[in-house]
Amino acid sequence: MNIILIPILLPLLTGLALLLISEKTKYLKELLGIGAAAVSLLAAVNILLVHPAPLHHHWLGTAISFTLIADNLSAFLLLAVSLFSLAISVYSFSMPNKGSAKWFYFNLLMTQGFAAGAALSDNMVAMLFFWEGLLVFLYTFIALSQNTHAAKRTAMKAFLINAVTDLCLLAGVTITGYIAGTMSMSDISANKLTLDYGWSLFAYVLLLIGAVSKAGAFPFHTWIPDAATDSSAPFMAYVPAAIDKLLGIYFLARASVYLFTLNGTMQLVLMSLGAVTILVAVMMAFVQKDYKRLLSYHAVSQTGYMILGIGTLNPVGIAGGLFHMINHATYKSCLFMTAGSVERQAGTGELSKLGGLFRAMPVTGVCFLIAAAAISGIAPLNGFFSKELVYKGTLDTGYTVFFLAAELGSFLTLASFLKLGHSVFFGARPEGMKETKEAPFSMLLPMLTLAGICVAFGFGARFPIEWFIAPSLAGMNIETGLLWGFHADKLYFVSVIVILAAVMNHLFGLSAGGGKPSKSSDHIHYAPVLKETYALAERKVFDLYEQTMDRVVPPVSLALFKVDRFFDWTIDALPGGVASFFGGASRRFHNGSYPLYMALTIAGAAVYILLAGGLK
Amino acid sequence: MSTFAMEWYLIAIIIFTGFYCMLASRSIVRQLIGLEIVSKAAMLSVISAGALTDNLVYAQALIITMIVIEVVVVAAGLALLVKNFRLHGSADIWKLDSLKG
Amino acid sequence: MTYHNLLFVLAAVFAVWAVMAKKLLTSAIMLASLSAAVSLIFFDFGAPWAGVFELSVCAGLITVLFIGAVSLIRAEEEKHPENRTRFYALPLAVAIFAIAAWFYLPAFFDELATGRQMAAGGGTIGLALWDLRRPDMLGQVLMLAAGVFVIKSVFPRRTENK
Amino acid sequence: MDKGLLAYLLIPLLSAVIIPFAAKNRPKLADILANVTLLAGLANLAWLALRPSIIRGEFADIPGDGLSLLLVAAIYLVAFCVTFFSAWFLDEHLPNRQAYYSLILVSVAAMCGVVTTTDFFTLYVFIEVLAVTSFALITTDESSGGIEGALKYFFLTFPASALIIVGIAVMMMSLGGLSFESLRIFMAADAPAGTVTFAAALMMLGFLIKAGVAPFHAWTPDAYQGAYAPVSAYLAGIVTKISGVYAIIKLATLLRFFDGRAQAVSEMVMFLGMFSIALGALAALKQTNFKRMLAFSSISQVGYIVLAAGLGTPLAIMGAVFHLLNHATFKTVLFLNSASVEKSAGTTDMDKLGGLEHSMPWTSWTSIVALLSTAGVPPLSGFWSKLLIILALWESGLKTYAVLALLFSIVTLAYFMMMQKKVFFGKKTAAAESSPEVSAPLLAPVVLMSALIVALGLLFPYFYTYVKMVAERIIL
Amino acid sequence: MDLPVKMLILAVAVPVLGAFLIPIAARVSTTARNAFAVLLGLFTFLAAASLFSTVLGGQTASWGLSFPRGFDLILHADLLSVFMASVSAFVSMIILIYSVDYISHYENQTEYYLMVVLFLGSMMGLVFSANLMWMYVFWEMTGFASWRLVGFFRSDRDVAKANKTILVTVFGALCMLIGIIIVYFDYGTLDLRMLHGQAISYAAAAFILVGILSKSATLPFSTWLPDAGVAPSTVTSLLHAAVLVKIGVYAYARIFGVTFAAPDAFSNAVLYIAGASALVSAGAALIDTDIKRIIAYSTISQLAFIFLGLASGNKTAFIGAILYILMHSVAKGGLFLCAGIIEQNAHTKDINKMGGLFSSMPVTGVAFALCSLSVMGIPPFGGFFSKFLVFSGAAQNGNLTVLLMFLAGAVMTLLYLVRLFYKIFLGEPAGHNNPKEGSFTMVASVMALALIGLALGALIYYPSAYAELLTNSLGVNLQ
Repeated sequence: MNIILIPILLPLLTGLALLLISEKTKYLKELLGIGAAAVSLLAAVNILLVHPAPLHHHWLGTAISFTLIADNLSAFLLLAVSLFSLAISVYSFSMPNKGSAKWFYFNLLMTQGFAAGAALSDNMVAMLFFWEGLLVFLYTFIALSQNTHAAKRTAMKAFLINAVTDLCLLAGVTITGYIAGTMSMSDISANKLTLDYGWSLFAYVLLLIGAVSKAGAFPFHTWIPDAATDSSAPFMAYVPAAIDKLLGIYFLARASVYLFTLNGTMQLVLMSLGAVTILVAVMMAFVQKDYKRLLSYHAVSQTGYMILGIGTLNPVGIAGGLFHMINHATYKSCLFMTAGSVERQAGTGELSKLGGLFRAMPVTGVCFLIAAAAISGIAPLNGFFSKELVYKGTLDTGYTVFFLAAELGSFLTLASFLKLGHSVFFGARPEGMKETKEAPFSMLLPMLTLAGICVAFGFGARFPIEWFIAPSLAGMNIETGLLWGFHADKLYFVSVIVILAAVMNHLFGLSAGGGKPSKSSDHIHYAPVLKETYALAERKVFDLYEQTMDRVVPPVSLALFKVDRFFDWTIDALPGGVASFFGGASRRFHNGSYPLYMALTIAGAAVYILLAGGLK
Repeated sequence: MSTFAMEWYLIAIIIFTGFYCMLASRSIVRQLIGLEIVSKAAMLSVISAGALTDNLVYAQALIITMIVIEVVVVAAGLALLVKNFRLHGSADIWKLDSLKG
Repeated sequence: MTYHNLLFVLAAVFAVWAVMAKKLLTSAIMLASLSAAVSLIFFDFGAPWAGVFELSVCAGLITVLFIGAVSLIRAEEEKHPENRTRFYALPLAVAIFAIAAWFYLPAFFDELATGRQMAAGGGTIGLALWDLRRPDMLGQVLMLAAGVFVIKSVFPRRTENK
Repeated sequence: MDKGLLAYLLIPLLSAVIIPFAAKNRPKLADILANVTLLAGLANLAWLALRPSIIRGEFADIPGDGLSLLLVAAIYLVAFCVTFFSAWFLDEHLPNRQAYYSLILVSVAAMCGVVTTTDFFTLYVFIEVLAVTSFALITTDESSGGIEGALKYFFLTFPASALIIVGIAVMMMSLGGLSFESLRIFMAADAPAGTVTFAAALMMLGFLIKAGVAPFHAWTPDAYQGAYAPVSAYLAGIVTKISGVYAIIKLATLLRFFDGRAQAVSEMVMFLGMFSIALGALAALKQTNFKRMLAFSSISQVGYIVLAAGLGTPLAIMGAVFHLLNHATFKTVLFLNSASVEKSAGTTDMDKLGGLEHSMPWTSWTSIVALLSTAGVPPLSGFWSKLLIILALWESGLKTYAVLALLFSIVTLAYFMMMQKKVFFGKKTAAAESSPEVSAPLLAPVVLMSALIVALGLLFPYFYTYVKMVAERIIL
Repeated sequence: MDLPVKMLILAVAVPVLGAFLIPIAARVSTTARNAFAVLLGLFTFLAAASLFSTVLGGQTASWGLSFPRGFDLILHADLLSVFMASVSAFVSMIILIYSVDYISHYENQTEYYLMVVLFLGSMMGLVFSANLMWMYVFWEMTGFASWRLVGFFRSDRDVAKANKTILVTVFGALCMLIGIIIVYFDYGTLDLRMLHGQAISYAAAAFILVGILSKSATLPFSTWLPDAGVAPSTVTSLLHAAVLVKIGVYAYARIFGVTFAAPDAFSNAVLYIAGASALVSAGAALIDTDIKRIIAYSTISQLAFIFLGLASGNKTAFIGAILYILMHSVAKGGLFLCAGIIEQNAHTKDINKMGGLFSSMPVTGVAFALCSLSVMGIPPFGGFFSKFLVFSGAAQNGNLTVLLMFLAGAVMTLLYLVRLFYKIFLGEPAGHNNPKEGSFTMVASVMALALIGLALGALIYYPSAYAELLTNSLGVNLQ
């Protein structure tokens, strides 16, 4: 058996096996899940190192075969997926708020298996198969994580948003496959498509919708904050923070770099999308009052950087985007894990009720600090380097406005993490949390590992780039030297300014908010214009999903229903009415009157004789 | 105009009279009388046609049969009339309009 | 206007009279007169057998039947006499029909007459009935049987009800 | 006249004459005598039909044109079903019981005369006999409706007799004879046919009136609705079909409509046929009386036969003959069902009925079989005959007629579905509770006929061969 | 006569004739009747499935009964007919098993079994007929059986809907008969094997299409199908999902897919009709509140996708359509049977009166969810592949409008199914007392269908290879 199948089949089979295990068994489920994830990780490492032979299998008829290829990009992605799966499995070992353990691990393993499949698939149909297959587990993951109606509703929202955009992806794949004449991505990349004519542009746009929606970018992101409230921390750490970003950005890069040759217009579209995502989400994140919810908006916001990076279409930007993808998964998972720890230990995620936990939970606090610094782009952590690459790429395109937007996003990111960190780990500890202790080891280990990676990829930024990213972009002739290490650059200067500005803002906010760190964003939250905007956002006016469901779907379906009723009328009431008319006329005519009948007979006979009798 | 045409012209008028009677009359007796008038005219047409083609014997044979039929038909009609009269106390066929729709 | 045609006209007049007569009894008698005229026409055509049958059966038997029926319903008929306006219109209608038909019916009948096929003629009425029209005799038998059963059926013998 | 079939005419006549004497004081004997007579005829026919060559589908030794024999069989079958049904249906104290059976037997004899005769005047004579017996049969139960129906039937169909006589006069004059054969020979020759066509047109008009083809249909619903229940079945099933429709088919074949010698008549007949189909079907839609609806349905179905006869091609004649036969089966079933309903529920007003299938399953199911056959739902017999008619129309290029004829099947189905909904198919109602299934002897003829409908449909190739033979013999 | 031919005849004759023996079996005992009916279903399925070995070996089996004027009854087993027969017979068999419990609460059970088996037999006859006239004959027989079955509950409303059903479908069938007659006079034969590859006139194609559209409930004849939802769930399932509406689709595949070369403009018109149908009925499904009506609208909408596949005119789409028939039969059958369990135990069909049923009927809920996912076309369920291939073929057809219509249709499919599932199983309970789970056989039947949907996704190679073989060896005028 080809080793390439292990990361896919092992989690899937283990997941199915879990379903057979009784809920009552202790630790068996958890251990099985962790074991499968660990073995998968080993296999992934192996795959990255040896690049096993592609696997072909007859699949959908004879025309479309099931092909798995581990090229640099996909092997790298597979490694990331496996790593995060293992981390979350371990982390969830003693995490109570994850719903039924059996179903949690089932969902986790299935997600892992399908994500690995999507990463390894060379055939677009196979990729789509795994990609869309994730939908089911996305739904069950959210729906089963809490036993509330809100969870079900959010699960439905997540499912519908992703399913609709996946359908777009499906259509895009079919058109791409048709114009390329093949479904194999490696074949297409050998002979890339252009956006010259309508169909291919249409195809790319559909693929783009699928990819950015999976990555959780604006305007398809709205389920993520909801999920943050209605589902568990491990889920947030795993799916929206890690797996979805990895797959979405992976396929965006695939499509933009390997499948299509993009043009300037599309570049602008992508970059705008990235910038808008950054700003909109970070503005929302900034004013959040809930630990996970705040993080979830950041998860959206950070996607913007990746899209911006890939949208630059220059090697530096793309490398930055991909690097940011892996970095983001690392620190955002880590952050969600800290959120989970805090929630488990302190019993709440509301910022106003938390405070001063650093002493009680020093390891968690340290992990938080590292990850928060990384996400805020503070040197020398990994986030800094990837963001720098994205900035550089953006500047290279000449669109300074996007650079400024990204920097503004950076500023707000840092500001919001200052608020978050201050609220949770510093300041006065509330009365009820005197007894709070550090999280158990099984939760700390993955956090520490991820924090460690943040640091390692920061100081040793050349290693991930050299090992993973540069090979992934092998065709682009990147001057790898440019991609890592410290270069004397005006960007450092800018970043220092941003950091200073953020700190000042925080201090100003603290004083304005009466010294309460959780209110340190109120001066922006309740600023003129913004206040109204935020109020609207709270009412979900900007939520594409809610608006569509409330404003578009009912009238459209009602109109279609009316059309349906019209056709019903034409086949039911109309012929019935016509028949009734004739039948009624006949009933009135046949009134039993003998002279009428006699006249009819004689007149009929006369006409008959005149017409047929030859009586000219 | 030949005699034949004249005969048939008058036959047509008699038939017209008979049908007019059936159309205009309410009384079942007059209906029967109209019917008789029409069948008389029909007999005349047969004998006239027989005479024209020198086939009188054959025509007579037909007419004898027709007379037998006529008697039975009239008897049946009158029987129905009487039965109707016993049932409804009237011989007005226009009042018979209970079957309709 | 020959004697022959006059008989036809007479028949037509009797027919109109039979329709227009105020009393049903008059109508029945006029019908008998019509039958008599018809039988005269038969004789005139040289069809004595038909004439005899017509005179005896139609002018005789049928008239008796009619008079019987009329006398049965006469009381009711006199109580509710028919609206006679329609019958007064008959001569007018006949006249209109006659004038309208005059223009093309005779021509049409002439055309019919030209298409005639002469028959051999001859033979006796008995032979004609027995040899040529034997199935008709069967039909007559059936008809008579039917007539009997019709009367039996319409006027059943009631024993239980009384 | 076909002498081989004379016995089928004479024996019922004999029996009819005997019945009043033999059954004078024993009314039940009338039932037995009538049934035995008809059954004997049927047995004889069966004995004829069960010869190996016939079973193999070789009809070479069928006497005459084959149509007479077929129709004699149909007449006997329907008449037997009706008498058998009547034997259990008739009121114990019905005063004219003997006359009733005698009349049926006389009309059977007359119908045999109609289908075996080879002469127009004889045809007329037998048709008159048939008419006279029908008037009396309709009034059997002495109800007011019966009298009304009979009187309307009597007077509204009378113009037909006069027209037929005038037609006979013209034909005698222009053809020199009245036999079918002479007309056939004349039409096959190339002589100018104006006067003969006029004669035929007059006779055709008479037959159209007798057949109840629209616009001469006015008497049909009244007569069928008013008639004594089993008599409705008898009239609709066979009597008017023989007295009118058979004559139309016969005349159509003799006039050789298919080679266009009498095109004006042919077109007129087809038009009237189509008109009947439409009028009957549409009028039936809103009926509330079971029997009246069936009567309109009958008009509509007769329209199909007349349409095909008016076309007159061999295929059309095959369709017409086959449909005539089918009409006899399914309309008998439906009318006998209506009689059962009347006996059981006491009314035929559909608005007062409902859900009868729960208490009268046999009646309900046989009515379904019959209605599906009427509406031309395969594989029942009605489908094949309609198909032949429509194929014939299409083949002759009359596509509009073909499409219309086909689409009026849906109207047929619609009113029958309405009838099913109102009478049989539905929740158990008070009416259903109080109307038990009729006794087995009343069901037997209906079930027999239903079986025949299915059999005629499934054995279509066999009957096709027969009907084809008939069409070939009567046209060529 | 060799074995495949015998099996072919038996596959048609046993259910058709056996159906009429059911009343006799009912005289023996209820159990005997039920067992007999199920056995008939099982036998039919086995007989049809046994023909796979013949057709996969590149052979066909034919049997003819001579009828006059070229209306011969020809039974012909080829790749398409065996596929269709097996799918229908399989789902019918499941339905019969399910019925044993489901229908035991109601009256008229004997008639029910008779009609279901007769329906099955007619369907077998229909798919195996290689003569258009006999196709029509069996077509009408199915219509008759469905009439009795839709009116099963006998209330005025039921019977009115039953009448509507039969009138609409028979109207269509009559139009189809006109088309058949045109074909008959154009070519002098109705033997589909001889007509293979011929061109067909627009008039004939249009008339036949009316029949197909009415039977498979596509605009403008669609609404009889939701109205027929008054029937027992097994019937709606049988009628809607597995068999009746597939008749139209099968006829389309048989007549325009593998027999005649349909004109391009005609196929395009079909695409637009199907697109409109998909949208309109999906919209209606979002408005309606009756569980069975919603699923019926969903059926209409999904059938449009099959038509999209069949009419796109290329092999990919055709393969997709064939797979779609399979997947949709299984999944939609499951949905209707779930609806049956819910309806029977919750005593309502109004989804607003349900809510939160998942806790009390989890197995049904899971089966419902799995079947819904298959209908939505979510992997790893079989529905994904069929939807993908159909879209793929539509893309190859190059008609953007049609593609967008169907994309919108697919989106709305997601919406109404999720809405349905949410309203029934999740949502706030609305005044019901937690109805119980269905009986074992009923639940097992729905679960079996759901799992089969899953298995078909996992083992997609076999059905897709079969569909491809079918398309390659039989398809006419496909790119």
